[in-house]
Amino acid sequence: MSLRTVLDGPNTRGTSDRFWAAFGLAVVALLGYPLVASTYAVANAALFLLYAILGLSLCVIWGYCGILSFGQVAFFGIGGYTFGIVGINLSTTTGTALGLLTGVGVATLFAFVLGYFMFYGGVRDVYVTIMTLVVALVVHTFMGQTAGSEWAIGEAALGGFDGMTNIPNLMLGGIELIDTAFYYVVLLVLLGTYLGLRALVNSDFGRAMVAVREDEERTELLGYDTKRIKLLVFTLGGALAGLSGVLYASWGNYMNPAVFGITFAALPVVWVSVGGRDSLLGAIGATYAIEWFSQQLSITGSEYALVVVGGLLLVTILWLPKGVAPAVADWLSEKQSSPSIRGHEEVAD
Amino acid sequence: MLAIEDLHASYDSTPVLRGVDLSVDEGEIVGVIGKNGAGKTTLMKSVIGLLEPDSGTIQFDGRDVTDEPSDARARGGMGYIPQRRDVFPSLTVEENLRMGESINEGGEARYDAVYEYFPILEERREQKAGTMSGGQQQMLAVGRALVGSPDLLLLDEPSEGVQPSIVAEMSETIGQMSEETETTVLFVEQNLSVIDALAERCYVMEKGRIVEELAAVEHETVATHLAV
Amino acid sequence: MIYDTLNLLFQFLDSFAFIVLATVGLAVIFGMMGIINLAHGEFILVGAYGTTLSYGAGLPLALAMGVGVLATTVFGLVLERTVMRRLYHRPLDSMVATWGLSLVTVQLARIGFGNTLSQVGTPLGSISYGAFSYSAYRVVLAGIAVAVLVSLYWLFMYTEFGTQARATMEDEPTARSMGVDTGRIYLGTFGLGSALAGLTGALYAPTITMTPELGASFLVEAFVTVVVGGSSVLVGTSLAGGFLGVVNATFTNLAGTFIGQVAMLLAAILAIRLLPEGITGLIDSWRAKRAEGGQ
Amino acid sequence: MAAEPEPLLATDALRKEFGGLTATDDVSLTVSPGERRCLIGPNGAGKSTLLSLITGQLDPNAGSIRFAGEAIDGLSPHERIDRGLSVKFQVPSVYGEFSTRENLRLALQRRVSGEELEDAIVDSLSRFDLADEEYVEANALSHGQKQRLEIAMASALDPALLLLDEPVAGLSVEETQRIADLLIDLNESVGVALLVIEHDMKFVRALAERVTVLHQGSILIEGEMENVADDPAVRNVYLGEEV
Amino acid sequence: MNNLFSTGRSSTRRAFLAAGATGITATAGCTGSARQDADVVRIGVLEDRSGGFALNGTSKWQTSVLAIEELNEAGGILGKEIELFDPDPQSDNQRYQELTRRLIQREEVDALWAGYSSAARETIRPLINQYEQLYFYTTQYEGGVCDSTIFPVGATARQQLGAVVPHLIEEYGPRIYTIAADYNFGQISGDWVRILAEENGAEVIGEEFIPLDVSQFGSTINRIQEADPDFVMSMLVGQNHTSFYNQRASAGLDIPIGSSTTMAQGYEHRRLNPPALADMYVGVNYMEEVDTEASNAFVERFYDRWPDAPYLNQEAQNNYFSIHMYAEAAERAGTTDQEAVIEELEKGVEIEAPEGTIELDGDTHHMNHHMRIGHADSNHDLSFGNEQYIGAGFLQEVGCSLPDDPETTQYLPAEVYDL
Repeated sequence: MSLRTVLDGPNTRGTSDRFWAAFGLAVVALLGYPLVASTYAVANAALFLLYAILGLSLCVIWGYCGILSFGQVAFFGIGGYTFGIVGINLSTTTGTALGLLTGVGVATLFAFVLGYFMFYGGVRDVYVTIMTLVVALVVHTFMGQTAGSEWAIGEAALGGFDGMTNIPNLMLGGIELIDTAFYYVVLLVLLGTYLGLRALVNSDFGRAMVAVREDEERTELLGYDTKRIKLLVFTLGGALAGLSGVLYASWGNYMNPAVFGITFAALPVVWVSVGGRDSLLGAIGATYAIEWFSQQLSITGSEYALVVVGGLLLVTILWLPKGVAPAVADWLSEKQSSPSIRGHEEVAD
Repeated sequence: MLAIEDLHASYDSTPVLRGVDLSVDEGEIVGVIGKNGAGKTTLMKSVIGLLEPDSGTIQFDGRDVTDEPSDARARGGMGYIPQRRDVFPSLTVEENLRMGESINEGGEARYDAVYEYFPILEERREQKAGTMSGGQQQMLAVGRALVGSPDLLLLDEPSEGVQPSIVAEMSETIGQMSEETETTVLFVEQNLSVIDALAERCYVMEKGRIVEELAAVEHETVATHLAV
Repeated sequence: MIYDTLNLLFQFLDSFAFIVLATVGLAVIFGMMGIINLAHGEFILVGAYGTTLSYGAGLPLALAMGVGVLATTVFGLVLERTVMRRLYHRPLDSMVATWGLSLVTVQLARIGFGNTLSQVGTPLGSISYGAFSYSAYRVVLAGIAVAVLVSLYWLFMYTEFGTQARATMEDEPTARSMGVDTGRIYLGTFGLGSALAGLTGALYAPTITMTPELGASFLVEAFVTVVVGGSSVLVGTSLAGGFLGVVNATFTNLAGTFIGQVAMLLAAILAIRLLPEGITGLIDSWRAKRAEGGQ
Repeated sequence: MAAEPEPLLATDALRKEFGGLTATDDVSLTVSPGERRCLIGPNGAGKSTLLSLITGQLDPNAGSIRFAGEAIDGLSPHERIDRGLSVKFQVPSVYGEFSTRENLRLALQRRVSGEELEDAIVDSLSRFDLADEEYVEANALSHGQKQRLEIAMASALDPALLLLDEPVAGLSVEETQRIADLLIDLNESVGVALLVIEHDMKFVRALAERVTVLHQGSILIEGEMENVADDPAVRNVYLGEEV
Repeated sequence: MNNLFSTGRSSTRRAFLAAGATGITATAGCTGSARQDADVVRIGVLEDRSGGFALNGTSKWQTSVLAIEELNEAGGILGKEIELFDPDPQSDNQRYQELTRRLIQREEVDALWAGYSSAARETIRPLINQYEQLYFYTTQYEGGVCDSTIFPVGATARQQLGAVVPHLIEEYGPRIYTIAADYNFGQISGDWVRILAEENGAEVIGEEFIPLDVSQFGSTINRIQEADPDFVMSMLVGQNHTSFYNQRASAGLDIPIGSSTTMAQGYEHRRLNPPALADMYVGVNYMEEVDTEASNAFVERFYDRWPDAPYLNQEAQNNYFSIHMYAEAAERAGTTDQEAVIEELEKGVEIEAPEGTIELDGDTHHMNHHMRIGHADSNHDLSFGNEQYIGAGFLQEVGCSLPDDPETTQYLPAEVYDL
């Protein structure tokens, strides 16, 4: 019960016993998936799950703190590249573990610096959005021209437009994480991230975060240092995106500047807005569903694949502006015909 | 000229008007008084059409305008002077006035008359409206509505934040103008002197309803309603 | 020496024209109606394709450009009626929606017209000076960029539409209560923004490669300029265009294309940091100070 | 003068201009610890601007502010709140999508946590008579309930000075009385100083120990209610008529 | 149907049939998979049909389909029908990774053709090496890849530039200005220009690397004019860079240009308005305009199958001959087991391609190509000349010998030459 008091609260939708039962079932299903699926399907699922961490990183800063970063991929890419640099140079178990730490660390630091620069410099609202996008594009331009041999750090060549190759797999306790092992690690990291973020958004700090989203000025007048809150949340988002990037680099053993490009930069925004920006589970679900769906479309080889993806996006924003998960939650609570007074269940439990 | 029947309106599902009935005859100057929060501004917004009523009807000049958008109502002859000197701050005085031309489509633009009522506006024609004092902005807001020679002038708390001397001057000007051009005026106010100077007839509003109609201004009654 | 200066001048004109023309359409739409149009590049695409296709069908170039502009205007007006009007003053939602629109447009252009169109040649020949020469057409483009800014200034400052549009931008409900059909103003402004994007596409059609992705090459400059420029469409765009053009031309001239590009982006980031309200904000506060001093 | 205790709040010649408008014109105002002060004046007299200058939401063009013995110029709003200021806005600005409980919690968690926080919430709910609305979304509260909730939130910070902008605007006579009683109780039980902007003269009479009249951005007169109300200049600007 | 190959394939195929079938079940591929459908040969083709590289990728996909249809019509490989897996990677490198995994792990393809850009190749190279997948990369590229399961069958920079640079030095003079795309391909190509210049007593007097997203070339043109070279070597890449040629013409820059990247891939001579490419020389192993019997017959078959196709590019030819070359090797190996096929390929295969009869160099996995210099005049009319048969020299020099020494490396000219 005490765990539930930490995880449940007014800032997350699913708080009933039934929700947790369904959640548990879903986790069991995901844990059991490698037993029934092919190696390929498992590796593929691992990719979607690691993308979901990137989705969560945006969800927490946009959905819960009201900051739309269009540049989450910058932290993702920096995390991945840093992991690559360290991993290639020290291709050992401790080396890749160190790569994981530095990858996340550098991404976090970068987010912190950028966040400080913006929030303490009075950059606000949509200008934050465009600024983060521009930063991603600057990194994109920069990384695109690192083809020359002078752009190598130790053994690791940045590789310019062609990207960085031969990034080692993450290793844990001497075991190289590929396929199923990698899937389980990603799944556990995602699960941990999700539960951790749930606990965070329902904590005192999380309430303040949501208050900043709702009304920044009002919140400051309750004595909260809103700039600091925004900076911390933005930095956390950067750390999660960096973590996702490290996993990505380990998944494909490869990074290239396309991860900083506008096409990829748009993806987290798409996942989160389709899923529902203030729904963590929505973000995970939407990431998985959208990536799976667009991959299926590209497998068909149909020339209409991108038309369908773009069209869906347009339709979702126009008709479900709050996203799919909130719409589903509203629909479910309407069906239960109980007035949806959020937070009530917290005590009823 | 204006007849409102059983008007209900709300902001974000909080009911503000709870069944307002009132009527204004042609050429009349009618005041609606009430405390802050009584729903006066909401009433004005509903009349001009910036707020869609939940139910009830608004008849203007014999037509039902309940479903008309506000720009159509304005072109049909309603001149609206919003609360708090809502001029366009980065437009010049002249450009602000020009915005009033669309009111009462087909009517002649009366710059001369407006400049005559408010000479300061002619003096400051090129100045940006946002840089003028509160009183001057209020004159501009009134002038802007008058340019298009409206049939019905809607004034939302014209005295708010304006010096008493200017309030008096403006009340006088509006009264004079109404007489000269037979313009009907509906205004909401809580300043006693404006009510005194202008209103031929008064409605008292409380909590979204008209609670009393006063044939002439009964000073003491009005004062109690304003609860000063 | 004189030739070097001329080189720098031409490069500045080139950058300035490109930045201004890439931006105006976006700036009008963003500044006036709060829509961040990530499909801006695709509006340019429509203009460029309209021009190239009608030139290919035998129209003279000037007329073909007219067709390009017209096609984009119609494209914009249709979108305004169907999609955009639901997104006014929802900049973040508009960003996601227009991204979807961009994907759809690019791919439909590919399905409809293939991976490329055969190209219109650049007209007007070149200007020679010393060992150097510069495309005359590109100098003309700079002239057109200035002309576009001047006509927009005239349109917004001295016409009824302009006054109404500015009033609507400032305070939509009050403008509406003054009898302005703000729905039509929005439609008109969006049409204008689309037409300008179409014009950019038409003008650059003879100089860039005709592929469905061509819009992307305008997008970065356009967004950076809008942000650096700040809220005032005209003043912001011209000054930011000038500022970024100088940075770009100087660094490109000194150190090559890559440094020029990076310098421009870094300058933009610094500008946003130092002037959160954009150049317009700087101008406003300067004006306010001067007004105070004058009193 | 020397005998008087150091004021809790002292503004010195605060001036704020917007374009050509001078909203506050060299306002020097002092509030003593534990005092109940009302700030009255017609709409547009600069009362709300003055409040925003005190909270730090606006920067003055000139002048300075001292609070609890320190200069607080240049501090951001949250730093001023930390020093013992608290504010309730003119328009109720509770968090509409949060429940009453969550709104209160957000304010109370600044001070207390754990069990104590639970108790404080319950306490606050009953003190401001909002217990039945505990789980109601703030958007669905009545105007009076919102006003009470916001006063509850502002006082939850345990401030030395509570700034209230029109706390009874749009409330019924009974509700107004209730708020007055609440505020007096608060003032007497914990000694919080009150600076209240209000139009409702009945309320002002019931609450204020001293009254400051602001007009055209400057202080017209300051004193006890009875004296102020009889002042001809006040009657002139406030009621807009010669007496 | 034109008999493309010199060996009497159809007569020998049946003889291999029985042995081949058992061979497959015994070795069951490098992936150690349980599911190997013995009745079909599974070929994966990842070529861009949407996104930025669709212009180049589409005809690669088309000739792949054509080659497979031809093979199937003639009875398949080892008597088994070829099944094609051809999702669209949409010019998106992330998609390349996902789809390559799918084709290797789930579809268990016997051979894979994938990617236009070097970046796409590099994206999937770790997977190819990890799963030891037989992979053909057909684009002309910077060269140097020495991986045991990869066959880069396009012409290398060394081959293309080796054809065109010496010719231009002879024709116009020794002062060269290089402009190239700012990434591996461009920089390595730039290195090759310098190496070739030195070998031929010429000199590179200026060099500029241009980011791929640049489409405005005013300053570049000024710099070239300032340096006043005898000719320009252009290794510009992609649609943004294509704008250079129009801008060059309108600025009146009439210095001849040599290239390894124009015309043969993106058919700029058809798309751009003359005289954008006036006096452009490009080193190619194939263009559809090459006027030989084999080429003309190939072009005819191609447009019969794809009447709406805008162009048949150099890389498409490479896809076409390499699929036939694979079939040939599998026939000879008597199995589609990848190790066996690679072993067979490494013995060296000679094949009659549309560009002419060419050989695979077993040591380096590269092709010896017929290199020609295509020249566009001011009307963009093409002529070809100076045909040479150039081998994969560089990798032999650095000692890439995959059958003896399996490795996964990309050698750079800087490691060998003093630059």
